[in-house]
Amino acid sequence: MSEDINENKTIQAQSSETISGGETGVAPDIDYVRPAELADQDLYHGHTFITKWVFCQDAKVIGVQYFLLATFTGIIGLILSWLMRLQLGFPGAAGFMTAEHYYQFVTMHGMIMVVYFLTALFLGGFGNYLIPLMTGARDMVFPYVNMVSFWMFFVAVGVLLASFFVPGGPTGSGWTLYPPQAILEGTPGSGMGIILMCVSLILFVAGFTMGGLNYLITILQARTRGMTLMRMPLTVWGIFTATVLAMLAFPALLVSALMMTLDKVLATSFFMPTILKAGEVLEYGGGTPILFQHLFWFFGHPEVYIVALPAFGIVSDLISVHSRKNIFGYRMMVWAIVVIGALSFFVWAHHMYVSGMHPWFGFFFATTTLIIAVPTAMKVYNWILTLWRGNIRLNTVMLWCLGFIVTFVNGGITGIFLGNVTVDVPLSDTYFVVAHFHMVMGIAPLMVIMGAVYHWFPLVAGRMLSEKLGKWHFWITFLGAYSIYFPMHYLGFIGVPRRYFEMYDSPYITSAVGMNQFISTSAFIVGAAQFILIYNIVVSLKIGKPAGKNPWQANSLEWLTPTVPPEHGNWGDKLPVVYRWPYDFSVPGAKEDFIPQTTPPSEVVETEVEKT
Amino acid sequence: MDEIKKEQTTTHKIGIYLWIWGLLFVLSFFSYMVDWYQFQGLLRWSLILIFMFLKAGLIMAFFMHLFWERYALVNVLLWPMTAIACFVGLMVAEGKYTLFSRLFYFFVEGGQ
Amino acid sequence: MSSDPKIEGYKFKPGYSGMAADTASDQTMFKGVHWGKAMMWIFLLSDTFIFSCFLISYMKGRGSTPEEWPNPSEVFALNAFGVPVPLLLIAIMTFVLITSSGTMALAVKYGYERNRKMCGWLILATALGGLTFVGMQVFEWSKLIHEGVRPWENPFGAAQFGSFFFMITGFHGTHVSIGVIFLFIYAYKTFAGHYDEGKRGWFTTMKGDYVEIEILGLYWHFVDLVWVFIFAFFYLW
Amino acid sequence: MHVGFIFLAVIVGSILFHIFTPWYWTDIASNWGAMDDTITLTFWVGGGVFVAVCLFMVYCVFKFSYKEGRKAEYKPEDKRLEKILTWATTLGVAALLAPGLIVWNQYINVPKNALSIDVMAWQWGWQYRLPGEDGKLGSTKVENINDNNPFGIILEDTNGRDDVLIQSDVLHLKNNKPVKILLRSVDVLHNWYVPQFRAKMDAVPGTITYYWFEPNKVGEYEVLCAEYCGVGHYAMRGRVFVKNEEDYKNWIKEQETFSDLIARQKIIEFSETKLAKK
Repeated sequence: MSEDINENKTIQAQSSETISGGETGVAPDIDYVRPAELADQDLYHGHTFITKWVFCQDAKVIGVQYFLLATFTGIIGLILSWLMRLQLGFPGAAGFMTAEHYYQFVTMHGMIMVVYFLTALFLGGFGNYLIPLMTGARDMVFPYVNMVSFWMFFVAVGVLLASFFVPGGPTGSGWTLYPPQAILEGTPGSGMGIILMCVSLILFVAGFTMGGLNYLITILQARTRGMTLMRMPLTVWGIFTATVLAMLAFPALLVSALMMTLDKVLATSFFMPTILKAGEVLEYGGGTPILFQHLFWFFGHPEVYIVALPAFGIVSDLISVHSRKNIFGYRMMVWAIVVIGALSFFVWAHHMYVSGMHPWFGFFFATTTLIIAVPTAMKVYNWILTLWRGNIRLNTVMLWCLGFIVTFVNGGITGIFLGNVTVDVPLSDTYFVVAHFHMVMGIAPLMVIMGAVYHWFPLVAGRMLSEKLGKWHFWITFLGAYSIYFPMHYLGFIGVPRRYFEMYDSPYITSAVGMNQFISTSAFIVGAAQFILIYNIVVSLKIGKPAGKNPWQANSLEWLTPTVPPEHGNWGDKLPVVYRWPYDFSVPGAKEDFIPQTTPPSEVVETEVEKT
Repeated sequence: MDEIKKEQTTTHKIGIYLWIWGLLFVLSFFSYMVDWYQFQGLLRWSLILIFMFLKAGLIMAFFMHLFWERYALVNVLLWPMTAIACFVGLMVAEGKYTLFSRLFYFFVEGGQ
Repeated sequence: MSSDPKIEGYKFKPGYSGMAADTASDQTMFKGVHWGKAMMWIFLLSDTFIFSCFLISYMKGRGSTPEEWPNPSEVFALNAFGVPVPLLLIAIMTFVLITSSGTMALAVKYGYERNRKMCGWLILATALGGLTFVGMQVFEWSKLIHEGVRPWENPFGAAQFGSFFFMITGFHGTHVSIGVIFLFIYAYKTFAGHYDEGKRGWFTTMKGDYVEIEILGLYWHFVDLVWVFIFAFFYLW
Repeated sequence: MHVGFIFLAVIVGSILFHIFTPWYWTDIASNWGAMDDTITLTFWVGGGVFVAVCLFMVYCVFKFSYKEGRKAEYKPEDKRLEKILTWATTLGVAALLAPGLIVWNQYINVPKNALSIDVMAWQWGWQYRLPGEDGKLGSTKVENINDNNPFGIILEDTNGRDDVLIQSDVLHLKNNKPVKILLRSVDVLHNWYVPQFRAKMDAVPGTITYYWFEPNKVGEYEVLCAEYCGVGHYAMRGRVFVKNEEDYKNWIKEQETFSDLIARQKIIEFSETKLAKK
């Protein structure tokens, strides 16, 4: 317990009051910031190895734990994707690959990458590490709950992976788990596999809710003095909005997973109509499969933004720092994030244009979907306008950002194809969709994750990553990934349906054999290139250049901790006080090209800095 | 722990709670009466919904203190309900459409 | 509470301009709202979405089945003095739950007045009300099961009736049961004076405070709130 | 410098790929040319934006890459520019949306003279039913499906008696005659999709979904299942022949109607009972 810290805090709060001097008749102090509303948070400091590194309540350690576990599952997802591509490019090359296995790999790859990798990595990993640091909090508001959150995630991953070893194997019903086929014979893993999947998802949602409450309340109620919402880095805004979406969207997933489990275990008929299977009428009757699709996509579409919004936020910060220029149109960026988040609850059925739902829904959802394109486009403009007239450091971090812009714009525009109801009809359920969502919520967020790793590794580890390896890593990944997914759109134009184990007996599809082999080869190379990063991290931990404080000359609070890497409690004796937004780069008249958030106005009176 | 720097919190008079309590009983009784007298159709629906929303409103506003909370909290809590409302509205339409197709195609009276 | 809390250096404004000012200010957005209370509110918002999804599914499921839906006022009728009274048990359950909600509201009030005894007894009363509710629900379930209602079928009509009934009331009942457990724990903690002396929690090492009663109260009122909707949509529809 | 050139190469490469690609959509064989047009429109508008944004980015990389001592511009906001961009984007989006909605309206409103075809899907295959001379299909029920009644037609429904039953995965269509595809499934989701016709819709068990098109090119086409339906999904193919009127008439004459089937079964039953008596 840190009783002594509390006392320090009180002294500090008092001193700032005396400075304010509003009532004493002296001219108001331009550095005045309201005193702290709340007493300093008291934290539980671990002393043993177990409480310090395993069941740890420090958000930073939890963040790293999330990061490592998510990466581990991500690597499993990567290996599954290799196996799939092997089958698609070179059918029969892997002797054990049956249709059952193929569909199981497709399903597990999808679910792992979307939920257990990207969601956990962005919100659990970056969220935990960065939120308290960037908002100037000592830790998350409920450290104990935060710890439980991670271990729930751990159990969820365990249950998920356990499904590989049960009779029948993991579920092979596609990551959307559509009933009736998800729980009927004829789909691999329709026994234990699907039950474990549902249980794992329910655990994940429960665990995530605990973490999510922490992120939200920390951002809303535990910011440091002077840190207004409009002075938060866009990273925090992205993670914040994504967490709100998660809190409101995961319930639909929870409910649909629960109902499907009941359909499977108790033979209820929520989603199951009368079904004839092998000449026998099953005991089900009266349910509607489309209801599941509505519930699933009521979760599923916000989920897309749960992955995308943190990426938007992080990339904004990286671009701004490394082009030494303020983010262009900060307010617009914040509003765009919030509006995208809010609208994402009104667009879900654009995944269902050809599902047989009420035909009139097409008008409603096409309109709402295309409205989202406007704030999204504004964000893109603002990123490139931030580059404009900047002073761009073309280091590894910036390369990832540029890669993100290219892939994201590409994937965003194919999104307009699929969101516009008529255009979607010929393209839906084809490889165009696969190419689109991999580009926009696979590769683009991955580019950001990589950029963020290169950017924040010096903070976490105190050492720099190798730039040379980083550049190799970037170019192989970017060019490789682009050459996987760009041509894949054309498979969709031809009309090749997705989720085909084999496709070569149709004449117009046969023409794509060469392309599939090319795509598969690229996929192997890109996947392998990711091990460059792991090598880079392992080596740099030992022999990397010491980073020192604030190696990128950034403004936001996480670089301004008294120690690097920051310790438990983040700020030593005194919480930072914030006077400005985190984007005061290249201010005319300033000595250096950056003004950290903690620099009081009195120190920069001679500059032309704008009040934020 | 965050102890809020404020004066001893003032609490509400007990009367307001008792009032709301009583009202909730009365409203519940009324909604029960809707069933008792077997009102049907639009009347039944509007009565059910009115009593339901009144009760929900009273509980939220007074028992959960939302009436006295600041607008920042109230708005954060209530706006997401528009997503629910949208979901409800669309699912009503969807349910009707499914029922319509089923009656239309699977029952002889409507045969195509 | 009724008047805005006093925060040094911060001037409260009323209404929407106050909302704008609160949102634009530093440190906290919900001025004077305890972390735990804010957390409970956001959690309840999330939980609202869970129950909404349940009820929406129920609505969609019921709306699209061509089979006859059992008439709840007959299914849930209870014989009193030889006469079937529609929804009798449900009416009593509603009465009990509202009663417990009222005692909870008063417990919160006395908690803030630091009236330990009164607060503790009221929490205990609330817990007993919750327990009665759960007991009656057990009775209702066993009665229906006895009559042949199962999650997958029932003798009265559409099979989905049983599915949705057991799932939704079961999920609500779970909420009530969890609430009852916590009510007993909090009653003990109140009587033991943990909130008066700021004793730290067993796991979370956070200092006790009477605000925790309000947080639990929010949860309990929410459970009541959900019941209002279930009552309207499941039993009266 | 090389960074800019590589990104430039990626953009130019993308354009060249599009121009020279041997992989593009199959020749259209239905009335849904409007769908291709909306795709083309979206392609040019979207592609234009993509190229413009990326080229601007490359320009920035060339022009503003790091130089010691140079200072970036300090300009947090430009209200006017942001306003212009917002409105321009909104306009562009609206221009893409409007044709989409118009064509969708055509898609969900079936012309009166369309021929209804019952497409029944199961794991993993298709069979078809055409209305007889009365132009009406009989109602069906999954529970009724058995060897004697492979389509589960409700016997009391007189509309079903003259329905033409095609118990194979080969369907013939009349050229230039709109058809309304009525999809049903007896087990899981399926999707009756012919790439050349562009249109598709899921077959959902427990209800009936529909879409329509008008084939306008004589030929043979392959039917693909476009909604994942279990391990046999990729093998769930069928064939469609679009024929001119005469060929179509000859084909349909050879097909069995439901009454034919019932009669045939009665004969079989009769002979079977006879045999049993002997």
